[in-house]
Amino acid sequence: MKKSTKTLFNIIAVSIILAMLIFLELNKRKYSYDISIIERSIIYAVAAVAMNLTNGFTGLFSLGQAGFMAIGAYTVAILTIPVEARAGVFYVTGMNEFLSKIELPFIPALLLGGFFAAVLAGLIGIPVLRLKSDYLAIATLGFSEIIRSIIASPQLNMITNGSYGLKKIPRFPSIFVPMILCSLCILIIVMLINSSYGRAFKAIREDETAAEAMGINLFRHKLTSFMISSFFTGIAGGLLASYMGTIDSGTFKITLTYDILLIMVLGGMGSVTGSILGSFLVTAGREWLRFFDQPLTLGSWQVPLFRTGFRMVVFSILLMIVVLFYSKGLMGSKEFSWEGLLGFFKNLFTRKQKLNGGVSNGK
Amino acid sequence: MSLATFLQHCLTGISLGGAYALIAIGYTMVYGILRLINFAHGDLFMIAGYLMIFTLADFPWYIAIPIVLIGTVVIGIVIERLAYKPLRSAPRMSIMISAIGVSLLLQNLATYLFTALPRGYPEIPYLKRIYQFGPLSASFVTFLTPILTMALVFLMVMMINKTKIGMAMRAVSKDYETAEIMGIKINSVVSFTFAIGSLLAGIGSILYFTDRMSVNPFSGSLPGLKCFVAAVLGGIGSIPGAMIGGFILGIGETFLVALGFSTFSDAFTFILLIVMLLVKPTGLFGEKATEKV
Amino acid sequence: MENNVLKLEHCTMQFGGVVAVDDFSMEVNEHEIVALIGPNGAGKTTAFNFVTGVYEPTNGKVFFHNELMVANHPAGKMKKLYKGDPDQICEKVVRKTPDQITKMGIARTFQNIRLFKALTVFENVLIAKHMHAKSGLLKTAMHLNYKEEIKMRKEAMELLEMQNLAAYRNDIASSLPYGQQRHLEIARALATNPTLLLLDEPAAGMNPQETDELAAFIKKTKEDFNLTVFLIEHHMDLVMGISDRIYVLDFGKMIAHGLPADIQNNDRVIQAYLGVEENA
Amino acid sequence: MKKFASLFVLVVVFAAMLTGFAYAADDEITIGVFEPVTGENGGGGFQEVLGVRYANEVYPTVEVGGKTFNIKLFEVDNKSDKTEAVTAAQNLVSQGVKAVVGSYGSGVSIAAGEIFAEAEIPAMGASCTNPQVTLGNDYYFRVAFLDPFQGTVMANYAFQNGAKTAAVITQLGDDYSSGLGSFFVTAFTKLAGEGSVVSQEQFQTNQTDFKAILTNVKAANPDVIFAPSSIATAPLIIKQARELGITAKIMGGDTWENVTIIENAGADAEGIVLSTFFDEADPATDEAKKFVPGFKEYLVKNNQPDVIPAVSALGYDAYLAILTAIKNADSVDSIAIRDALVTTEFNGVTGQISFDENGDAVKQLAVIKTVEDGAFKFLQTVTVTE
Repeated sequence: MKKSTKTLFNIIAVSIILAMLIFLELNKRKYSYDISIIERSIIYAVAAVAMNLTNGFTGLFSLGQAGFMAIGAYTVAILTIPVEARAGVFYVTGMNEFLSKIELPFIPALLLGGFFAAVLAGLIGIPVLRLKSDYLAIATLGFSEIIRSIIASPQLNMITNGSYGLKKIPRFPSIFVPMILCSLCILIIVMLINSSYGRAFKAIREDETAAEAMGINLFRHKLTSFMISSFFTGIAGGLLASYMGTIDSGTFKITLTYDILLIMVLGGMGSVTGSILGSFLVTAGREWLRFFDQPLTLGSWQVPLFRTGFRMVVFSILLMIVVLFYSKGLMGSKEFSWEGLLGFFKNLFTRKQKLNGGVSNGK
Repeated sequence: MSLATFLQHCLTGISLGGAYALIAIGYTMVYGILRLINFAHGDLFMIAGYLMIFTLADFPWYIAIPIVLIGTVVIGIVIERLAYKPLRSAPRMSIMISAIGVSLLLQNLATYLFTALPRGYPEIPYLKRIYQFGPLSASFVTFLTPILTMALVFLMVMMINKTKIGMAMRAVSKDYETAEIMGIKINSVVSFTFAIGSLLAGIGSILYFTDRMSVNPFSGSLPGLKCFVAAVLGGIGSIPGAMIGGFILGIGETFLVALGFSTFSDAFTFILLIVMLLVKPTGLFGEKATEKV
Repeated sequence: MENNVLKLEHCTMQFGGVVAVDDFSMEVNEHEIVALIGPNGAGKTTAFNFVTGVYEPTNGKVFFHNELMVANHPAGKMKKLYKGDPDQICEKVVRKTPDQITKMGIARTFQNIRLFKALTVFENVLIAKHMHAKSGLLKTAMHLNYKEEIKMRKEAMELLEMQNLAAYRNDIASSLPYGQQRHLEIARALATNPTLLLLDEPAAGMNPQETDELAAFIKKTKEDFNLTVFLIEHHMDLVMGISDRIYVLDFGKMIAHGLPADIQNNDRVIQAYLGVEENA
Repeated sequence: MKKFASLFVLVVVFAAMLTGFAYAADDEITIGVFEPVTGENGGGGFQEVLGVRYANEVYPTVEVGGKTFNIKLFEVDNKSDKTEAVTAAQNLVSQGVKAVVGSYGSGVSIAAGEIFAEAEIPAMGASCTNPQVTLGNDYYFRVAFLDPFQGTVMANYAFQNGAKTAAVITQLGDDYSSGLGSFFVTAFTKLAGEGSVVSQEQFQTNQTDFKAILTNVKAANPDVIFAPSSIATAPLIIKQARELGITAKIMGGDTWENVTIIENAGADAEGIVLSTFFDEADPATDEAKKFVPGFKEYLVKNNQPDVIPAVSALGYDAYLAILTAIKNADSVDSIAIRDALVTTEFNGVTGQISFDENGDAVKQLAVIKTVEDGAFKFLQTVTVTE
């Protein structure tokens, strides 16, 4: 495909998306459900792309997403809740004197949240990343539980409001805010992946011993990858706080990590566009599959199985199917390209023909 | 803290530790052989709990217990066959993700079938009888758990060191490919490992839930994680290590709560893990493995 | 001071009570091809890995261009178990990780080829250039290091062309034929700009014709890049054909060293290899 | 196998396409039901939904401006999870619901509150008792009493029955449990003096072993134990306390009025005390007299035990409150309904209900119940006026 055609396609795609966003923004109320799904998808996409950086590109199995998101979310929440609303939020114990006067604009708070997440990642990474990466999985998983119980602890009531959670976090003024921020985050990660450092990460994923023999300092690069990933996970957490408006420690349970993991696996480990696609599919699919939870009657026949909880069963079966039979996910380690898309449709068409031919020949 | 309170805490800690130990053994064995953190192990333990609720409703306890144990073993093997075996040559991360998937599936399936509300765990006669020793009070199961655990660990160690299948298991855990070349049937060894692990999880489940009296779809996940940590503490691959790790966690956690730090009782587990990895990455009883280049 | 590139001094490796390498000393001079041979289990891979940084010797020193690179002495439990000469115990402890060793100018290949399988041929070589990059993380991530990036790409491309691998540059490494994978691995090692090249059984799995080609290739590469080469190998004809000097290990002990012709006629070597040299 | 897998995916996609095309006719108004039916509070949430569904069955229509509107319920599951709650609430907003009923559990209600307020849709909380739900939110109302009130009621009850010391056990990270616990502590300290709360313990979500906590409680030897907690944990605390030989009276909050607790705690549940909103044996209003037999029948029809949970009664009342407000407003506009709610007064199942300036039901009366012979039994009513 010619470069000019590609540019044209890109421009068309971007303008369609923009037009769609403007349309949604203008009809906010009617489409608030769709807007909220899009916002949530794109925030999860940042977390999934960040997870992909460690898990898909560097080959480290980290499961601390929920913990890092919690750090980012609480940083943003504590620093951006309007000062005048704080007395009402910290209604049980009041807020720490010093903190109660500090209010930051959204973006600096977000960056600070990412920064704290990265620092904590460093603290875990330094002891653990020298070892086999299996331990990273369990250490990060454990860490995110620790963070959750520390946030909820009564000792921190004056800072995190302990068990009572935080509310009145300023919400996004329009869909463009999360859209632009998330796109920026993903863009930065993509640029990193395509740089010399990104190649070093991939080398580590492919073969640690060989990478080391290429002069790549394993520990330093693993730590770099893990910390950058945690930084963006923290940012995703901060965005989530603003998206939700209220957070508490229960928001950041292990299931959140598993959600992100599912998105990454479904999209394909090692594919950024896969993660983004996966994020939209999972988030929207989750809502879309809600009907599984409602009793369904076709005509007069009451469909069995359809009742509360069935959706999550279907969901986990889908995950297992992807893992077992389509282990590469939707995109494998490939990225989206127009050629790929055209190829996909062509393939679909020719395969159908083949299939038809095959049936007649076979009989 | 008075002596009576102290002793009561000790009793609680040792009993909890015993149940942890039984689950930890399952982790350590599977990890030893497949290098897989079997995230679904804790959920298998939960499923065993539900199995008991339903079998004990229809059968007397002496029939129900074998049924539950056999059922747990069968489910364990089925999980291995369906979810792990097809991925044996896939990257390690895929198989761990598969394990997480199974864990999620079991939890959601349990929520769907039995609702999120906790179910009361039936009382097995004798186990729940309460004994009083002066100010101490505990049910029979509290005393039984650590003793049974130690007996089972002893049996397991004997089996691994003295029997043919035990030798095969050791061989597979040392070098997978070579063991295969030597004519060891990898599949049966792996299945056997899962069977043993599941059996212990089943026994652990009876002891644990009898003591705690209710099961919900998530009651396996956190104990599961903690037990993996116990296995790492003891040195992954080592069965006595897993037992010691289980006891350390159980007792440590109980005393942390006793001293008023319940907020950090879960954190304790994982801080212990990180400290251990810093000081002695191979765990208390683990052997150092060097990678062949 | 001697002008050697690599020098091992009194290196001993003990696993528990088993001595794998026993008081082994050797040196490799500038612009030489030196081979280390020995029957299976002789300890040659272990000795080789003292230089690559994969193993630390229980006792002994390794110098690179007269700079102390590795040094160790028995510690902990090993103090009691140590069976080597107590007079030769070295005092200092110097540890270098494999990546630091590579940065010093020692490149290596692996016995069982270890390419970055899922990456392209070009990427495989380009990765080796990463360690020389001077731009920081932020600059690199923002693609502000384009001058350096262009230079890295140019150098990698030149290397591929010299190795006749340019035609495969966009192929996935694992899709290359076996012989080409070996070439690629050597090319990748050369991309780190080494002065010393370590080859770990480079002819493993090759047929005689391929082996001959490899011998010529190694010689040519040595000249082209002004290298010193140290290899361990099984194939006698390769070793005899290209080596300037040969060291022979058996049961951890050095039993002979000298020119290929001398080694070929050394009785102890023939004994150790009994039956093996007939294949050669 | 792979074929089966693909088939499964196809079936899911196909099934998804088949459903979900429902359009509201213009003589229909939709009321959103915002409840958890899965997750931690799934059990209680479902009982509340049943109350709302039954109310809808009893009052399926409303007359506005001489025109009869069918009331359609649109149920969303907030999964007891705040993140899900945000999306679920947005779903209700874009469905164009005129008002919302729910939710069980204060956390999700707080999370959704901002969204309903932004969309100017009035929401009627049924059993969410945390003050933060309605505080500073003009669109959130509720028919339940509040935790400060409930905590005070229980403290009063304990004190009046001779308790001089108390222990409090709460769940970390749970605003209901922690909040109620702290209100109890404040109230009890006021009544029985400084230091009368001899032990305060916390436990983790999903914790199942309370023996360490309870050993501490036992050592402190309180007269009563107040342990507000979810249905999931309550039986565990009760049973383990009795196993450790603790004989003190164990008390809980409104969540405890659920037969699951009696089923799971068995004989140990005898004698526990809890506060609640409603007592089926003593219907307070005409509405209640009608409701009790009708709803029992409805429960049986839905394969539920025929004991009326208080949350179902509240769900019924919440629906009734919205219905009354629509009538009073004589409009189906959500802002008009909200304005009407401020002055709405009606006789619900749980008593006469009107709303104060925060939108909270004005209730001075709580029902105290105990468990006797495996069933909840009315003990007394406690009135607190501040």
